[in-house]
Amino acid sequence: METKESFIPYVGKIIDIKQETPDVKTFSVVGLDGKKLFEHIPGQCAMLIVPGVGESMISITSSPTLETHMEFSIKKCGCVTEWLHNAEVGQQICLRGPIGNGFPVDTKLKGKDILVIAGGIGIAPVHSVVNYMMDHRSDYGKIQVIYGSRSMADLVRLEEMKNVWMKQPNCSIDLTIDRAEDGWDGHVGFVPPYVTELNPDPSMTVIMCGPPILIHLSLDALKKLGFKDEQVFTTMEMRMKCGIGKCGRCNIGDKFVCKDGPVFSFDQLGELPPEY
Amino acid sequence: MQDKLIARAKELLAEGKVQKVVGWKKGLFEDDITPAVFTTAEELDKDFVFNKYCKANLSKYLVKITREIEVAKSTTRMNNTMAKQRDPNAEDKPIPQAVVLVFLKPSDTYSFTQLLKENRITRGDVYAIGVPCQDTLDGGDVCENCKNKKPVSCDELIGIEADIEPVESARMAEVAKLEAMTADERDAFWKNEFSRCLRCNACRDICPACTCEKCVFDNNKLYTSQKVAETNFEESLFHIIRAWHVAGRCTDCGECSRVCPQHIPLYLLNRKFIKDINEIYGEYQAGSDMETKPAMLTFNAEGDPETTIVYDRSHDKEAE
Amino acid sequence: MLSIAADKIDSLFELIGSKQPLYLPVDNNSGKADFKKWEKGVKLSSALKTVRSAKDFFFPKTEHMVSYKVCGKEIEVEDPRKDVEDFVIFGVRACDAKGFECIDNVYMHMNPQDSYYTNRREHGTVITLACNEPVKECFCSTYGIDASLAKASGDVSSWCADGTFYFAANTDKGKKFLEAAASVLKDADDKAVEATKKSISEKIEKLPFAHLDISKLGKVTPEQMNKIFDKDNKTKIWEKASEACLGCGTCTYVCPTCMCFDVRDFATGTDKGIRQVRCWDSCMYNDFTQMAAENPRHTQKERSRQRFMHKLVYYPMAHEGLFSCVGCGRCLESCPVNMNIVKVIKMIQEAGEL
Amino acid sequence: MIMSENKNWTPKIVAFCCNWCSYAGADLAGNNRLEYPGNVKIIRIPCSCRLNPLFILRAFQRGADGVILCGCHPGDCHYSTGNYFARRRMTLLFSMLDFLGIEKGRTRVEWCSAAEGVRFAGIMNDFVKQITELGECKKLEDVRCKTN
Repeated sequence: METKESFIPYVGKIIDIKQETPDVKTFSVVGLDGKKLFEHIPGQCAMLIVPGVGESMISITSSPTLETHMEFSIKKCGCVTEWLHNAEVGQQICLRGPIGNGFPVDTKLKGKDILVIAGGIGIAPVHSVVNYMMDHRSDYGKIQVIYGSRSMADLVRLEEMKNVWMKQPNCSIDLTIDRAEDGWDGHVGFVPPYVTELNPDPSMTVIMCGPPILIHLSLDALKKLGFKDEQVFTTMEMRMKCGIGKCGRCNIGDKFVCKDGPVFSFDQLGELPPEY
Repeated sequence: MQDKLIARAKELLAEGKVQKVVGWKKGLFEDDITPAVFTTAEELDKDFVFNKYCKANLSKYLVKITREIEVAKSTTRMNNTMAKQRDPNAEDKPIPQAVVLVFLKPSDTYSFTQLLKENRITRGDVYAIGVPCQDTLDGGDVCENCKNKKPVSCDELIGIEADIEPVESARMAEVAKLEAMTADERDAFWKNEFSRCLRCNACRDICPACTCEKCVFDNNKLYTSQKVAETNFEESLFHIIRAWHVAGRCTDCGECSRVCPQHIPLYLLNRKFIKDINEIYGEYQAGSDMETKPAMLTFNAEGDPETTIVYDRSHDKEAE
Repeated sequence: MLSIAADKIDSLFELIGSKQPLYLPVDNNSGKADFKKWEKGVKLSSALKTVRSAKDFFFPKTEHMVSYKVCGKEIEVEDPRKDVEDFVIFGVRACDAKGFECIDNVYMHMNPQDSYYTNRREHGTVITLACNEPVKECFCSTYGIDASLAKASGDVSSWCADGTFYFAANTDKGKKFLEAAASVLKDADDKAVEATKKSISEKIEKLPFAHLDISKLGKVTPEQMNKIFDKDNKTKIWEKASEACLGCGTCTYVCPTCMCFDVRDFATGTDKGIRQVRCWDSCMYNDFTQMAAENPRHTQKERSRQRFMHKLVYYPMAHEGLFSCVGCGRCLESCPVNMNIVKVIKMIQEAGEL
Repeated sequence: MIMSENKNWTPKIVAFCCNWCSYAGADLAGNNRLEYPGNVKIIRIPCSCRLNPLFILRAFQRGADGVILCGCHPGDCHYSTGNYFARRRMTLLFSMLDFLGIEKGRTRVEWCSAAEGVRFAGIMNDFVKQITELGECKKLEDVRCKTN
């Protein structure tokens, strides 16, 4: 029964900041002793606390297999994220975590062919799981990533995708941007029609993350292709305060997004009240 | 009286003069009455009630309701314009007209007028009927110290005379009593009262003068946004600022103290401001007409006294 | 069973209150009662209910969680938790005692535990008092809660009958309390208590909402849940229930089972640094679910729906049919517009979707 | 007269000064090497009517013992009427603070022009003396913001 009280945070230090896109930065964080703060499962989150500014639930972008530090890819959109974007290397921040359930990498995903669909900053949580699978390549079948963004500049971690992911065996990356642009020779258009166009094999297990509209339309597209609800996993977002299922903010039905989620399969979501 | 009101409301509905009726709805007991919107004669027959427990001031609900009506109108206008741009021969969709009937007790009519004055309610969307209160409401501080004013800004009156003789009111007696105390006594009095405050915001949310889109106490970027007061400073802060923000616009309807689950005499704060305004800047009743400006929105360059008047007036014996 | 004459009850309070904090309902100057710490001269209130529930003692309005000291780029974290001293709450009603159970389920029995709450809970001795005069707003019997305390409730059950207070211990903590108070208590038989229990049960049977039918609400199927949820606005339950709602937090703040909180930082501007505080929050407030980008619950309709659905449907789903409402009737008394859970239950029944 | 229990206590004063008159007046006082106590902290505001009552309460919360507002003389406002509004507002606010039992004299409004450096120093000296006599502000303090 007794687990560590989760309200007292760790102190971490930002050791590296990378500008990914105009409004996304990746922060590398370690503990004050220079080691990684805690172990996590892909898809889990951490509560980043900036004393006096606020706190924010951010998914851990790096894979658990990255042993030196943790990474967070963060888009500037609220007061905490804005503060972080103005921070410098060496800044200390507080973290609580790991929070949530994470992707079922050792159970439902193991041995399967994986289709990853992501849009915009939605790549952050799935990045972790893709990297994890890359590092345990033999445990998983084919990996296909479909990733779309507004423009070329907004594709987060393009370099890593091109240079690392694409070179792995049995992997494919399909990129798309919303509007045509000079210097872009890839696909142009939104993600959901692109999914239909690519026509993935309905035996694959799907991991999806992105803005709500992308999730809704992609789900429709997938269903038309013969995918079933329980094959599709997504991560949800809700305002959270405690992260341990107490404060009641992220409550949907009898579930708490922070404790029972953020990763849900669509058949689980189907059992929840149709709130969103 | 209840039957008369129902009959008149049904009549207006049937004539098509109004589409909605804002009134009071029967509860589980005689005394737990909820404000409600009625749209049909059946609903009125079933649930409409008017008795001495109909204390709720309905004027604030009009802000939301008339806004919905206006939004529907402007949306249609916009759609019509856009349709014209696509096809010059397109036929205009009719602008949806809707009028809401509201029952207001004399005291509520002042809140109503004040809201009209501040352009929070569109007058054309409302049909206001003044209803009596003296015999129907029983007690509470508001009634004992009634301003006993005649209803204002109504389209129609039922069971109520337009000219009511104003009676001498003792409503400032309690304020004066507090003023006569020493500063330390007043401090202790208010600390005790405020210490019970839950910060449930009921006083703010029911107040017809509190119609800000975003309250300063909800602004998460300010230090004022505390959900629950942690120290007695934060308790006083909320009440001082809230009273100050409605000063000059408060009609003394008494809703704030009526709904306070902890029975904090919040009306005293508002009355203190009213008393000061009356004494320093001349008699002023918020919501009594559409023309005069609230005390805080105007000034008298020559006639206004300096702030030291506060200390000259104070009855504080201690300092002498 | 032990007893003390009602006119001697102050000597019991003095005995206990001089050793450890003792809280009891005391009349305040607004004609209502609130829990207050005992000190000499403080008298037990005869009021049935305090305005605020007794949850404050375990889940206070505000609670200091963590302190931060920020110095340049460096942050120091301080844990402000101290040992809680033992304390006693006297005069808790059966409904409030049941409310603790609802909060326990989430804060103590759900992983991970909330140490702030658990700590207080372990150090508090709860003495329940039977409700001699239940009022028309009470509907605890709907949830099978027994205001006559025939079923053990709290650490010590107590009754006031014929000018005498009677006590019976239910737990070890309760026994310890009665031992500590032994010098002023004397042995008694339970005749008067039995008579009181009976008269209370009779009174409760006559209350208007003694037996609201909620049997079906406790175990709804997903289809039924979706019907009550009323996404397509067919039955209009939630539209009607939220029509008059002001969006204030009165109902949540007086509720013995509401346990949502917010976490806020307060910069003291001194060497004490930044205090992270958790404070009560209400799902009826418009910024409850406000995120940087959007708010999933836009109108009061969704917010009211969340509150009542959580109490009557979601919570029972997660906790074996236990409702997160104890029928104390506080929201019936306090709501500025008199919209309350009993009306909602009736609306759900009238909609005939169950 | 109430003397503070804390021997090391010195009054903390916050002075809100209008940009156009009083702030310049303070400047002049400084240029002329006129002495006024160092525990007066000046905050420049665009006009005396910019003073939100929240500022005053915030100052007390954060440990101020007295708050003074300085603006242009009536009729001389840079924005022509700002100080008339400020005068009404402050009158009512001070009255309310008095009603809540805050000692009178903790708050003050003074009109002081850019040319009145001597007067500015005089006002400040007088106000500090007055607050020293009143002692520490206990009634509007926030215990969380106290250092000891």
